[in-house]
Amino acid sequence: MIYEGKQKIWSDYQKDIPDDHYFYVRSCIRQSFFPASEATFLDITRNRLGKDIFETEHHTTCGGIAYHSDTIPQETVMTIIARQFALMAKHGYENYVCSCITSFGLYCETLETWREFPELEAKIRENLWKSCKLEFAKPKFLIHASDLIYKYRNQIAAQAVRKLVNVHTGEPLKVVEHIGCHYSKMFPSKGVGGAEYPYVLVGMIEAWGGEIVDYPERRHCCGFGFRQYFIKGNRGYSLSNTHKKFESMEPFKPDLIITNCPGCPYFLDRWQYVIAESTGKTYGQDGHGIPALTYEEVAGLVMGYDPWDLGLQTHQVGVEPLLDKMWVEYDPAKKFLGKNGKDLGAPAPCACLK
Amino acid sequence: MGKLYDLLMQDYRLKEGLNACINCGTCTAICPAAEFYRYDPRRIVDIVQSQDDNEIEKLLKSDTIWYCGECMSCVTRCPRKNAAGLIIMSLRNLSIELGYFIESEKGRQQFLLTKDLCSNVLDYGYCVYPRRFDYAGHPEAGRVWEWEEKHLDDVFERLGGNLDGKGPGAMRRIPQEDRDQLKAIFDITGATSRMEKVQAAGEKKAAELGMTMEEFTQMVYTTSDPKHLNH
Amino acid sequence: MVDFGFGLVPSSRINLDLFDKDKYRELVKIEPDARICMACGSCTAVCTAGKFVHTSLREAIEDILNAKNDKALESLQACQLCGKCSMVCPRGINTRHLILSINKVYSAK
Amino acid sequence: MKNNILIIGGGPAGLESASQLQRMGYNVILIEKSPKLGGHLAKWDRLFPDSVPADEVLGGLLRGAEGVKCFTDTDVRAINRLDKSYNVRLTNGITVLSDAVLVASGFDLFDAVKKEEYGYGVYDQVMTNADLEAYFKTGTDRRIENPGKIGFAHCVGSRDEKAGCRSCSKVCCATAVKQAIEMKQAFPNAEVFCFYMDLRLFGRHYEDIYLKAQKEYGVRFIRGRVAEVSENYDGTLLVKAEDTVAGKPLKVTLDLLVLMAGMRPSGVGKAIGDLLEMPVEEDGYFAVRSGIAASQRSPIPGIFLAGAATGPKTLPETLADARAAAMEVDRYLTEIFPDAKNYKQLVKERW
Repeated sequence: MIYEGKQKIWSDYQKDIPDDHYFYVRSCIRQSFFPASEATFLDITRNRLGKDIFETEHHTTCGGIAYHSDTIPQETVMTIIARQFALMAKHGYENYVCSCITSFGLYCETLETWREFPELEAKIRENLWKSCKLEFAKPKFLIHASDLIYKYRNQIAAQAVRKLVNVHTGEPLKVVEHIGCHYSKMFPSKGVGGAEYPYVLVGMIEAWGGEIVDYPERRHCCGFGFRQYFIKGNRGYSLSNTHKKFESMEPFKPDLIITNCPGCPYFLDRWQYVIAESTGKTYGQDGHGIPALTYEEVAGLVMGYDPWDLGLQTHQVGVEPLLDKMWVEYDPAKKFLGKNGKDLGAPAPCACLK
Repeated sequence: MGKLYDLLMQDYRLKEGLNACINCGTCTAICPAAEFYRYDPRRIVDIVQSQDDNEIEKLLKSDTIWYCGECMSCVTRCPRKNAAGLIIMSLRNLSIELGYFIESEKGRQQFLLTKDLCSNVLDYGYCVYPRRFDYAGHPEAGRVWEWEEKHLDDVFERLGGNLDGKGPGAMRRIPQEDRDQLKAIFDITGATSRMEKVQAAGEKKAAELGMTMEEFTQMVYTTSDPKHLNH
Repeated sequence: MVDFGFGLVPSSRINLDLFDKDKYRELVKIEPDARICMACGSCTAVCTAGKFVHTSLREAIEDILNAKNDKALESLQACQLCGKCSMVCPRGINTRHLILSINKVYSAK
Repeated sequence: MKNNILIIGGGPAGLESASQLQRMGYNVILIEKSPKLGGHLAKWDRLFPDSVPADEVLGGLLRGAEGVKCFTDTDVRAINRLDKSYNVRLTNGITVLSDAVLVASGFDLFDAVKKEEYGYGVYDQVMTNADLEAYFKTGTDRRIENPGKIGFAHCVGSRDEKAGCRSCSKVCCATAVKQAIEMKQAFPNAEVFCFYMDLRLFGRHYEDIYLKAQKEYGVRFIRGRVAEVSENYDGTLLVKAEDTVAGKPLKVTLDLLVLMAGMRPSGVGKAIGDLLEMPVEEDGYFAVRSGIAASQRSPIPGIFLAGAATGPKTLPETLADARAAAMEVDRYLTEIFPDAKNYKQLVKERW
């Protein structure tokens, strides 16, 4: 691997990321499965870095998952998107940051399609007025939330209490990055670092002291596939694609997987569980899995957040070996407690996956 | 030029996604579906650009067009700037419009997907809503989800969420007025009539097969003929 | 082991790393022309058996190179050795001889 | 009085036309931007289809051009069109009053780095056709150490709109077959794979080397474009394509992948073209007066073209083109140029 070669490509794909004043839009999957990640994003940007990140309760899904499951027409999803943009303008913002990669890709595609087919934009404008009585607007800057953390990576590093380093060996942690397919595969220029060697997560890992591991199936999809996951009969597709990735990364012995897509950390986590429970195979050390974390969770760890505040207990793959390597203090007894120490019991143990 | 091809060409995704294919196979080489299904996206693009209505009709009624996961990995690589993934989306759209989707096992799954995802959007304003994500139907969500499901309110409270709460926050209750707007968007952009069409096709198919809706739903959710896979 | 109601599915990907070099060396020793097929498909187009049962010399040669030896034999199973393919091969391959040799080499375990 | 003719570019096309024009009695001035004459040919080891040493061919060209005023390390600083002639200021301080200008600016090899998914300059074991020729010439390359499995990826920067190059580079298929054979000669135990979309082996003897590659060297030809390259833990490469004949995705582990970088319009040529206000076509190569009947004449009177400046060409095509260009220059300088009174009318009728 020639690092300078990658640097050269990275330098070709820079994008403008405004420093402040964003209209924030949540992700359906992340809210459902990683609510603490979005909370951490807002806490870091607003409270630690003092940025203006505005959220309105009136925003909704972008409809992306329904659209990519082919259940709603293109015109529907575009009008929902126009509504989101209109809310942004209504609140006086022009920088739009979204938590979801499916949304991000869809916003990029929508803006591009409108640019190419002005008659379609006119139709959507009309739809929006008819259905919502809202004024059509477009964002000046469209940013994914990981772009913003990437932008602030050095400020975060400056506030960090620890690094992505194995304290027992002094070696940097070996980190695998997984970029959501819709981040830059459709529009390479819209992603930090492009489509082939995205830099958005690499930049964070480097800034926080870890070592990035490139493995052959890095660019491969996690296998979500929308309909390929939602329908039980199709899940073999989804599982097999994640399996392919793990088989490929196994020789590199990564300590951690970092992701920027809502579904990917869920799938890279849960499919390890399914592989372990149905075949006995595990990919971490001594029967453990490889933790697949969101970028906010990783940022939170280096900034000294409590792992259970970050929601790491909601991963099926145990994170304790990682926390031990990083010398993160945590109380095992508090892992599954509710607010104010409420006893919620604990998940049943797995048969195979530690 | 055929009638079905003309219908396809009205779709902006096809206008964007179809240029002259040179059958180089770049899309298939890296397609997640091509490895695990009997699927070759290159063939799909080739058939569509042939403008052969008979072949296109076969496609629209087949399982083949439902194998793609819409990851769009093909878009990055095509040397002719085709987007196989977008072409698939247009084909699926037309297959649903013409009611052909119900003919194939994989296409029929739209019945369930449309019902679940659209009602999530209209009822809650989200595509995915955790109270409708049950461990029984999702055993792969793990023991940890089994636990979360039991304590959903407490878990959300612990993790800084706002499940069904007022104001902003993760999984807040989206105000009725906003959901009304989503419904209005559905109504004027064809999503509502799409939902009705898909529902009716499902009911008709269930009756044809002599199944109750519950049986039909269960079948659609779980079955997967081995013919889809490679051996 | 837990049954989730679905599982890993087989891969169709051709893996050239599995190509059986030794067998192939054996084949081309007696059948050097196995190497010069251009995959034009003339043989398959005129195949007598192929009209009724899946039969294709082109595919068999491909399958061998793609590390699918069993599939290669399957593709030739219904061959009647009528020899029409040898009349049309633009590279002048003695196809009947080749088919016999493939069967001989690849049937041997 | 002998006419001055300025030839821009000291590769095969420039040298061959210089040689011909000198023989016809013209006063030829040839400039070459790089320090050495010979262009890409000087960097190549052997030539398809018959593996003739490149040095031999270049030697012949250089001998033919003996006596021509050649300035290396020299570029054009400024050009003024006078009534009929060109006043050309060179970067070496010399000013040439030239009655005809022949642009033989050749081509650039496609910068393989741009095809990011192939990992040239990122993955250690990826090289280009030019790198491999350099290896054949020098016998050393850190990437080549008894490779067991070698791949050739055709159409790198050719027939690829994503990379901004729609056209076919014409020579890469034959070059790949030649290099595949040469690698088998160097490493008889290696397995060699060529990934192609169409084998464009159109020229005399080209099909013969294809057959030879299959028959004598066991080169495997796979019809599918390389889609992605990545690096395995042990530093070998994982290469993915579709075998489009089988209709299945395919992977192979390789020790070395050679990218057949295609021809692109010369960047240096483009700068000179801008000075001369020479029109280019959509593919980036210089436009000609007529693609069939006058393919060595630019649309601008007095400016001629030879070789790959007007699109990908094989070496024999380039040399033939260079000789044709010389004839065209001669025709212009004898039939049109001398008639000062009717010059404009003659240009109108006969350019």
